[in-house]
Amino acid sequence: MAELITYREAVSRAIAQEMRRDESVVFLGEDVAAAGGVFKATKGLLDEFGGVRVRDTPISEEAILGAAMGAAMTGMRPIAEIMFSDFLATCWDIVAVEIAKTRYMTAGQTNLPLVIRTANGGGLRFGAQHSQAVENWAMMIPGLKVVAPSNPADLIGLFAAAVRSDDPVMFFEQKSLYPTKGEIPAGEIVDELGTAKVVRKGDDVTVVALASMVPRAVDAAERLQSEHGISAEVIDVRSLVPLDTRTILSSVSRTSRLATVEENPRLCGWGAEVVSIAGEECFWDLDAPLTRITTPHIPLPSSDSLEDEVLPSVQRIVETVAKMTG
Amino acid sequence: MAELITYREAVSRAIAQEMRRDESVVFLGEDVAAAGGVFKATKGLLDEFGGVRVRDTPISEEAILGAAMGAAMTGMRPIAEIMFSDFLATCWDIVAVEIAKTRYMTAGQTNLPLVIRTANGGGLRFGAQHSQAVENWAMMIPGLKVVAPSNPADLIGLFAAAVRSDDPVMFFEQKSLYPTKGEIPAGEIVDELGTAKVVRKGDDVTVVALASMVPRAVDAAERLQSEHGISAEVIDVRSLVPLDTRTILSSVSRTSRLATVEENPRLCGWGAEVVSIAGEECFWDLDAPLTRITTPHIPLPSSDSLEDEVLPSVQRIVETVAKMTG
Amino acid sequence: MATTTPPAAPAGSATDVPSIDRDTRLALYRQLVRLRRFEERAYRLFQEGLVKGTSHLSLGMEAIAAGVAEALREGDYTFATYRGHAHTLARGVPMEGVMAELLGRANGVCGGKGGSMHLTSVEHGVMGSYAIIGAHLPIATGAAWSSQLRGTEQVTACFFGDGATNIGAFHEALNFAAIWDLPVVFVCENNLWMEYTAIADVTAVEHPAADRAASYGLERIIVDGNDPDAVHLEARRAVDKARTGGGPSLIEALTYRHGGHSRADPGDYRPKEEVEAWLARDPVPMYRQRLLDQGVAADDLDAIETQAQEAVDAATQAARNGPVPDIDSAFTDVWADGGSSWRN
Amino acid sequence: MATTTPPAAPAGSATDVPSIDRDTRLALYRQLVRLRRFEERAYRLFQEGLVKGTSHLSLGMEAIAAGVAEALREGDYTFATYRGHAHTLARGVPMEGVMAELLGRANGVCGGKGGSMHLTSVEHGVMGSYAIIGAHLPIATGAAWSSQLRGTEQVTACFFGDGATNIGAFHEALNFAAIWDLPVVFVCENNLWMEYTAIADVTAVEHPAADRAASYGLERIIVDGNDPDAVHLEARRAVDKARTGGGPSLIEALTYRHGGHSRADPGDYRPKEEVEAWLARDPVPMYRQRLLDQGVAADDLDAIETQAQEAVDAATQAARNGPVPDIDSAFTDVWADGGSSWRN
Ligand SMILES: Cc1ncc(C[n+]2csc(CCOP(=O)(O)OP(=O)(O)O)c2C)c(N)n1
Ligand SMILES: Cc1ncc(C[n+]2csc(CCOP(=O)(O)OP(=O)(O)O)c2C)c(N)n1
Ligand SMILES: [Mg+2]
Ligand SMILES: [Mg+2]
Repeated sequence: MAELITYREAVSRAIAQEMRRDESVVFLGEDVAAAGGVFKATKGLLDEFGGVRVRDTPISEEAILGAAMGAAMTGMRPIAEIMFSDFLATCWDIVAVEIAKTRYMTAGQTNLPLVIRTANGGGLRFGAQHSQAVENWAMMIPGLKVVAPSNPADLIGLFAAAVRSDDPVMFFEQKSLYPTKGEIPAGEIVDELGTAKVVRKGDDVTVVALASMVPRAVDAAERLQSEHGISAEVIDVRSLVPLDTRTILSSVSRTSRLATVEENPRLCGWGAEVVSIAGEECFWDLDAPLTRITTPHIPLPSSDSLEDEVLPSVQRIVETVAKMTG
Repeated sequence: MAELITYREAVSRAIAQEMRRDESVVFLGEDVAAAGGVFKATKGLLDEFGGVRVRDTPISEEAILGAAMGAAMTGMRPIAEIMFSDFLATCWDIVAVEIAKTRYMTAGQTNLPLVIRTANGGGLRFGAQHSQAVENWAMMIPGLKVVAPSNPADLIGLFAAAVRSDDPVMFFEQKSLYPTKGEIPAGEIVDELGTAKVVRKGDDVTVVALASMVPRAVDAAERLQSEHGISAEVIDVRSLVPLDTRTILSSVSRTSRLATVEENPRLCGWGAEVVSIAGEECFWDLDAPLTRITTPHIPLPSSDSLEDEVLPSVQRIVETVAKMTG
Repeated sequence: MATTTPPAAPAGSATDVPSIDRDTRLALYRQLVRLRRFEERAYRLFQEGLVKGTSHLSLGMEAIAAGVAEALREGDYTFATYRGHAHTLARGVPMEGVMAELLGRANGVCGGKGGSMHLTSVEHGVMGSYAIIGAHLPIATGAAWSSQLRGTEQVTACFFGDGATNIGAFHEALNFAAIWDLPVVFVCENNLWMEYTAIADVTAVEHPAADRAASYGLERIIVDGNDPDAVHLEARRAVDKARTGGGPSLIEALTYRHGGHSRADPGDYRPKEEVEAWLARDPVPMYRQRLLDQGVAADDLDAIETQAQEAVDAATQAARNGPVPDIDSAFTDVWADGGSSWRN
Repeated sequence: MATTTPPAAPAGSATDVPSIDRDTRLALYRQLVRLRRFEERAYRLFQEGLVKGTSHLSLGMEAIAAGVAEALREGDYTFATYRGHAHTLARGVPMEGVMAELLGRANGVCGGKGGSMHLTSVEHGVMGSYAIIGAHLPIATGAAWSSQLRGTEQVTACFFGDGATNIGAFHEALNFAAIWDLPVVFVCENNLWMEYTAIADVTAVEHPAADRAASYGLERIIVDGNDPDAVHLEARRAVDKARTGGGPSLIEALTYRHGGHSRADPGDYRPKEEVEAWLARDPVPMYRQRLLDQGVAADDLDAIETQAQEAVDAATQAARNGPVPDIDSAFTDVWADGGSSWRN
């Protein structure tokens, strides 16, 4: 019954699943309706749900998210698209200072059931202003939930959980994953926020990855096994907030070694957070330096040869993990 | 010859010192000129330097920083004030996506000698939207230098270094420190970016702190000594980017224990970065779990009783460090 | 420099408007006086050190909150700024909850977590006070969109200062509301000053809101913000239009703050003659006189004043006696589950 | 929906303007043709997979870059968007460096680190191409402020699309430039479409830039963006005004892109008649005809075309042969010291 679809197709499936179920779910963003999105990830939604519930906006990111916030506070469950995650910077006040804080500041009077979905990350040679991995921007703001799926099934399930949550969820779709395929089960798919997944079992080292780095970590794990005899456990974090520390820490305690793999530039990435938690809570179990594999702390270059060099590669993961485990 | 001045007074001294020296230094911001700033930290500058070089702006944070960036690219050395660091969210695109990346994207064609100064942090009962400590927002963006002084002398010296740097510098003034006093030497004060300072020597544990947390860490160290017999070395980071890892790591290697104290909310703060570096590079020297003392991961409450509870206090530092060192 | 004297007779000024009935006028006066007394008390409590952080008063500007609120009905939404005591109270939020919030007490409308700048009472349609200039205009737009989607007849009113007209969010929200015909009334309280800088010094047009209405296909509306009747009539027109599907309006109300921007600021950067001219147009005595001229008995007005004073006294008492928030409350309400946990 | 046909005779249209001399006209034509040939080639290289990321062409819109650049002088500044090939070349930046940058080669103007969306050549006053809508308007304002501070007579020109008029940065920059009388010329290239959405569908006024000029105390200027003479004359007027202390201008130039928004987009969301009507007003043949009508010899024009083609061929060759950037260059130029180290 399982079906093979792309990550890109999963997006419109996910939105449609929730819009069918709940009349209060609406969707807005730039070029999302008539054009079906610049990544063609929202095709068909306008046709199925009509122009009232699926709506093209002006290039006004603050107004888009303001509209989503105001609607969420008053009974709707909006999904807002910010086309590239880089553009979150143009409406960061609405995200970080308004949406994230309003429930708290009002002592729980306001509900904020909204999802901000956005195409995140590099690898498409779009240069420094259209390639950032910014999930750490969101993770550092109290009041935001943060999700980043690595495959179509997780995308649909976590998206459903995000829409059904009464909290604001930042939903990062890794744009380099749009063409990738994965199986999805038949019927409604609903997953749970705050749950990591062990995607490959192993004993010698725990490798924690997110989104585009998950397939690379899995590939690296295969090579570590075959080339170095190292058994790596790979965990797909999936949800940065809430964070499934239980799954991560119990693995680290068992393997005694932790490496994180992230697209974030080096400083203050989510890897630093995960490493810090392990360095405090699993300290006595650790047998090797805590290791982060990241994009270096530079803006992303546009040229393909340079971009490929700086994003964490399978090769770099293999070498780094082999060294720390050796 | 030393003189005792407030952190607040140090701001206008610092700006004046650099404006006297260099004609290309100009200063703009909201209410900075005629009113001398909402924190009265820029009093007297309009009188001394006139309305062309010291200028009040509309409430247009993007325009303020855009103006600073464009001017910096074309031969000036602007200082721009963003009144509260929270408001950086309203112009985050200009900071993180334009200013930070342009030198790199243009392969070094553009110079960006500008300073963004801003009042950062909590403790004044201003509530969630006027109290954030956001130095980690800046630290995570490649291309920004990030400075946060803890006392008047450092403020002047680091500010001078920031103005003289050809790179963009985010200069965080901790607003709770404005009324605090410190000695400054006579004459011109020029310090160096990227240098941490050991402000108290110790052997048992390294406590790394920034800005408002430095005096608290020092007080805590005194109490740790007298009440627990623990000898804590306190390091004032001063500059997050560049980061003086040499000073920090050599201390940690010697004491074998690291605690960071930060006002940032918990996730992905600069403490996580420092802890991660130590967890990788000093791993074999460590004798205790890596420990972060932070504001919990919540927006800041307005009420004084609540705010005092959540910001890291001397008491909390003492208890936490005593426990990890015990 | 800023206009130094108040406009002699701003457009929309209404010295005698038969379409406002006596009950409404009395309601307006009651509101004006309540807001005035409340703000005076808030200032005193700030001076006593009981209001800890900051506080921005609407002293002198009460006619706008009163006039607009009187044009709204239950279920309508309002969005205010950090200068939002008046707008919150005018929607019927009990004084105790507001006063206690200023004092950071557990019986405050936000349990002490919001403070003076973030007054909110969702049950009264007061959808929040926002301390980032301009940010709430898009949010108010969203609330209006929601009413349109849900097919209710709710109207949203959004208050902001003259200074907010120069920030990007203003522009985005106005265009957005206009193209989707949203039921929202944007009310610019032009008190001629931002914090310590005159709006005229940093704005390319004379009327920072009204002179920009055309950019959004909207009518240019300027009203005497010290005249409750004038404000009320314009607000009623705009609210009716919004309620019947006519889309948004942008009203610029000219007014002046009696005191400084916030806290203990004496406001002495403003030209003396300007201050005096506007003080002479204080909406409270002006409106009292108008009611007297129209034959309302002085006793009736006195009674209103006494009531207001008593209400403020009672609220002050309740706020002073309010409990300090429980420490645990710092860790509630980050999430919908009531807690603040970000991990398992 | 969007205007489906081009305006018959937009304000500012100039079919025969004696104040433009023959040399200028030839220069304009030379520029037009260079830009056209370059963009055609860029498209082909994209299709061949040599331009890797994305690419936004000015095919059909070349008259604006040409007309404005011709009004500028050495030392003036320009700021462009991701759709900036034409604006970069029009300032005299050698084709090789631009083409090589599109191909991500080391001989590109940004050493392959910028790419199609970030063309920059400071030595030619091309202060960058910016890929975040609206962001460069405040930055251009800053460059103009700098010229004012330094007392030079430099003028800044800032190009942007119709879609940029609805983002906050537009509003902030325009007001800022106006109140400080800055020497900046804002040029809105209104090609009726954003990416796949018509500007008319999301904008409260018909002319997204011009109808908002009054909000900043500026003149309403609309020009036929497919007429190099008309653009050039308006630009000259605005540049002269800026250079002599008259402050900023906002020009809306009506135009149309021949192809899609970016990459391989065929642009087929646009009404067929609209596309056809605009294709019939292609600035290159139109201008060629005008020059012929004015007595320029066909041979002279043919020579210009041949030259342009040769230049593009040579640039293509140089770009194709350009070295792939050295890996180390990924780690240079984060900081002024040339490196990327954030620690000791
Ligand atoms: C984005 C942003 N910038 C600056 C401030 C600081 N600030 C608070 S109130 C104020 C003046 C606002 O003036 P105006 O809009 O006229 O409102 P008023 O206070 O006069 O009611 C400023 C600059 C802010 N809160 N938010
Ligand atoms: C802040 C921001 N939002 C969205 C985008 C995505 N985007 C790139 S080009 C474009 C359309 C721009 O249209 P217009 O301004 O008319 O310029 P044109 O492409 O037609 O020249 C959009 C929405 C962006 N780059 N930046
Ligand atoms: Mg004001
Ligand atoms: Mg366009």
